[in-house]
Amino acid sequence: MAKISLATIWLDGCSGCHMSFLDMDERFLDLAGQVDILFSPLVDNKVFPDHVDVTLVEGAVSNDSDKKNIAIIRQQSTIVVAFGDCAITANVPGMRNRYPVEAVLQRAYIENAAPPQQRSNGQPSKEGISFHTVPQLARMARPIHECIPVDFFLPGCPPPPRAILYLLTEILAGRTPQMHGWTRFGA
Amino acid sequence: MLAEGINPNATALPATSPAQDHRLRMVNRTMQLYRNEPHGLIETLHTVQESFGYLEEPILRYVAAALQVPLSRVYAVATFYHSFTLRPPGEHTCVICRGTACYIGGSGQILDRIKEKVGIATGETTADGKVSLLEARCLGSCGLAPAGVFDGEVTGKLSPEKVLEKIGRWQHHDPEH
Amino acid sequence: MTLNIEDLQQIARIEKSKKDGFQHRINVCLAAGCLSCGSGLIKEALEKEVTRRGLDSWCKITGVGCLGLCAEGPLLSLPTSGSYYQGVQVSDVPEILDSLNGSPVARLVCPAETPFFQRQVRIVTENCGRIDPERIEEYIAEDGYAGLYQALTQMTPQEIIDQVSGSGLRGRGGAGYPTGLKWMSMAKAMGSTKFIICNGDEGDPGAFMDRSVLESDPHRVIEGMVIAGYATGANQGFIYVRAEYPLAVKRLRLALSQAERMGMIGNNIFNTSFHFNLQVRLGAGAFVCGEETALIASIEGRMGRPRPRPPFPVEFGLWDHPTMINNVETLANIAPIIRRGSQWFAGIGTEKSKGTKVFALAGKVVNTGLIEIPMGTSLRDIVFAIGGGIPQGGRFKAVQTGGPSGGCIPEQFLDMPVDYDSLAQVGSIMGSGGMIVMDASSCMVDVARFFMEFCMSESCGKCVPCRVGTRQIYDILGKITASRATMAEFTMLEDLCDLIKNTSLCGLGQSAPNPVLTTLKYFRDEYLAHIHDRQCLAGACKKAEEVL
Amino acid sequence: MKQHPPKKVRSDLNPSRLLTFKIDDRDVTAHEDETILSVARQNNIIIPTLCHLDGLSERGACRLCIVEVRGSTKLLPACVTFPRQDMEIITNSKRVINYRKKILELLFTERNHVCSVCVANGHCELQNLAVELGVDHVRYPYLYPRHDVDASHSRFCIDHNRCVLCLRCVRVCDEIEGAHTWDIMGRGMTSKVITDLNQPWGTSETCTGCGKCVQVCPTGALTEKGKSVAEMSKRRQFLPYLQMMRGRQGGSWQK
Repeated sequence: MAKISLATIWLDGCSGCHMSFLDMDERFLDLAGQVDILFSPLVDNKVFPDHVDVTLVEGAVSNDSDKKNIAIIRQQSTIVVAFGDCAITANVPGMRNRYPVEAVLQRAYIENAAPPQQRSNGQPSKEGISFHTVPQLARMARPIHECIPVDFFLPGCPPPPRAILYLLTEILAGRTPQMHGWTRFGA
Repeated sequence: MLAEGINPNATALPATSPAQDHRLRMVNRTMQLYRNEPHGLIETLHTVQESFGYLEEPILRYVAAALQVPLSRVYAVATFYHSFTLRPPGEHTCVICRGTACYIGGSGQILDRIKEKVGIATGETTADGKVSLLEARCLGSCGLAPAGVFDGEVTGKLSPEKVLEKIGRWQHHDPEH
Repeated sequence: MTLNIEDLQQIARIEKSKKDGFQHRINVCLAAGCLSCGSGLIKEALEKEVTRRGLDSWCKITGVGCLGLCAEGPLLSLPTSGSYYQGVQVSDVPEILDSLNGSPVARLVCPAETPFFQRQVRIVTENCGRIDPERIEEYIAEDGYAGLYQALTQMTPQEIIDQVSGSGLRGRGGAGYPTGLKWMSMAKAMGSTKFIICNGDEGDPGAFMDRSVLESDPHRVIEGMVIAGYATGANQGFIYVRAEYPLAVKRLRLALSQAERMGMIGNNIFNTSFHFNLQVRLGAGAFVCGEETALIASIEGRMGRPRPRPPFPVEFGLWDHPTMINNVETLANIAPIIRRGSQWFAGIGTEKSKGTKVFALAGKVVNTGLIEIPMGTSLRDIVFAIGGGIPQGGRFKAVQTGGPSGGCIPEQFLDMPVDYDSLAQVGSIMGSGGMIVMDASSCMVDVARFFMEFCMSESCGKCVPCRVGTRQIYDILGKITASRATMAEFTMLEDLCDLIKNTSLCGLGQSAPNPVLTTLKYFRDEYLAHIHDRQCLAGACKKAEEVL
Repeated sequence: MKQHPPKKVRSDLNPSRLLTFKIDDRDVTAHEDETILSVARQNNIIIPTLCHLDGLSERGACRLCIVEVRGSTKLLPACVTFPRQDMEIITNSKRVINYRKKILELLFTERNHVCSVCVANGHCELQNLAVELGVDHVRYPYLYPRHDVDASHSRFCIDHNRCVLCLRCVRVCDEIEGAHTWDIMGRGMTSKVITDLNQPWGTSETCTGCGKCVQVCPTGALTEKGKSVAEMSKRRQFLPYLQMMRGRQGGSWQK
């Protein structure tokens, strides 16, 4: 059987799904014989390849860089899998969606940056957040299928290793994975 | 006078002024009309709103006890129906009709202009407490679209300019209006 | 006090001779439309001027109900000469009185030989604009309560139901259920306590027929209810009216106390053993309370949330007793049917839709106002002949009937007869009778969005498809009008409409997608233009700034 | 909500009729006053439900239990529909399953259901329904409304972000506990369950603190304090018993 090319990526997520992927233990070795991982946080490749057969996308689409990337991923992958709850429901990254971006940033990077007593004047800084070097946060973190068409959904936070393995095995065998009963939201 | 047979644990109202007594009498009268039965709730709330201008929390407690309706049910009814308001209204009220004919006739633009010029959206009151803006579903004055109600008086064939002028006069103490 | 037929006739005679004693009569429209143009002041001025000139016994000023042509208010009618005045101002008063013996004031004359007046057939509104709604005597003088007398003293309940069935009258509130059948099942319902409810919760935006009838001729509705009570074995009635209609409420309450005083309601009506009590109940601003089970909940003092049917209210209604709910206009048809017989009524209208229908004509049409026409009149006649066409040379685009549960009917169906079945065939409904005309300047997607906003904020929130689905549809329509939607969202729109239509709990939810479905069907190109070409064909929608 | 029609007292004078009809092509027999849902369950035919709970009055509102009847395009909620003789009921057609999925997806979009950080994770009826109906993603856009968490009660907590407005809490409080502390304010999307005059739960004068509302809540909206993610499981087997003991079939809470 010809090897398939695989890419994995994480957008706005905690990398927990990738940890679960690694949790396949020795089964990972079997898998390695059947797939080429061309691009992943786990391998050293900085540029998304021109073409991959399967891409697992972890995380929600949360900033302008994610938006660009997800479009490239869709264009250059035959199969896109929404990998884990953040990619499917926006999950924890989506919990900020109820608040304006400015309020979220203020809270995270200014109010909580140092305990109040350690701040010079005990007041939050009035300087805003600069986006010169980091991507601009979108108004909301969104599930990836709201941005691009997605072929398969693998829910779970994280999806259990056996569900990941099942999905890849079915794809390798050219079958359509039936995820029913393998995992669930928040698993 | 409280009707007989009401809940003995009825929450006492705060000390009332003579004017408030009168308003309370109106409320009691409506409740008695329905023999203090729960089905008089909506009519009673209408009377409360007419007499007090809005549904004050102490009155809601009082009505709940008198009609023997659970507190949460009273609150549920008060918020289910759009005629009732839980916030004190401004000195003047401007109701813009959003019925179909008025919408086609441009009531949306009127609301937009009020928001732009006066700075209040539907359900809001100006900071000086002078003017409240409300929307009506349909005043039934479709023949005169777009229509509105200014302090209880229905006026038809409105334009944003007419409405803004009226509100402006309210805000600036024009004695004639 | 209990009257007999002689008393009734006596009252009518006195009233008529009083009327005939005046050389001239001027009727001033005091329905809400004209009142808001200042007709109250005009009536006052007329009365003052008449007294000042010492003409009190020569000219009679009467405040009457709706004259119909609301667009040209304030309206006066001069029954003695048969002419109408429009757009009257207080300053015109002396001139009007001066001209009573001569030729009418030309600049105020409202041409009465127009189709607007001549094409109408008035049954429900026969007294509107002709009698003072605040005086029961005037109603009696127009054969008022004669139908009730006849029903109570000469007919059995079954005979009345047979008359109503034979007339072919169908419910005027929307769905068009045969009234006779409803009365029959109510008469058969088990129970010693039964209720009749008059549904005057006219919540459709763009409809004001019921308001006009209640304001202009409240006794007719009361008479219809008492007859209904006798025919079906109910002794208690409720008239549920929107709180937004204070004038209608006031006149109804007045009419009730008059009817009570004369013994048309209460105990031993017309010396028979029949009792009937009637109360007015106020709505509080909830469209969903037009739904029967929600209306019942509201009268019981609860939130107006519908419950699943069956069981239907005729079995389990108000306080679990059999309850029959009829619309204002339906009940207003009853007395004439009893008086003149079912055959007369069945001779008007089309094969399956009998009688007349009152429409509130509004929107982009010259003669906005209240009209009553025989069933089967074509849309073209309504809009162009009676309505006078589109103002300012505009181009007709669609007519919306049935309010938020109805649909938009395009030009190609203009020659369609207006009856229950034809309207249903093109995806709309008769509804309670709102008819909004739209011209080329209205964007149909925006219109659909307007109605969806209505359904969303009027959804009671009980069942999931209506509560959340209307919001999702509204969001998509908002995106389309802002030219930001994709084809995927367009597909989702159709899918959601289908979901809500098929799975919602009550009629409001099930019909909520109708405005979207009909515009999708007849004005699909407008939707697609917003999506593909990012433009609004009607030029009505503002384009949102491109988002990242 | 009242039971319509109220259950008749069965006696020799008033025997209940037995009906035979079909559910999913199986012949079944039932009394005329049993709902389609209850007959289906007796015959091990699973119909998903959310607002229904044994021991509480029916509401017919979540629309997940809709079924098809052969010869009719109308869909009927199984929890409040009574069978007729020779009716052919289909509980698992593609059509109803698709509708159920969509309704469930709408529910997920309505509030902020973040299973991974929910105390009821693994014990949640909404989550289980997603598994049961094979919902692995939600096609409609999430609405992300802003809702509060009320932790003012000494033992319990309500997170409106997880509420599905099934109103089990309202019904149990009225029908079983008899306190009617809960009700639902507003309408449409702005509906919210409240205690007393929409005040913090901890300040409610009518709440007895019995905790039945917490036990009947299908999701993690009503929870006990001190429970961490996935620790909140509910017990509600007492309900039919209490309903029987209180001798009030259906209760008086109305819609």
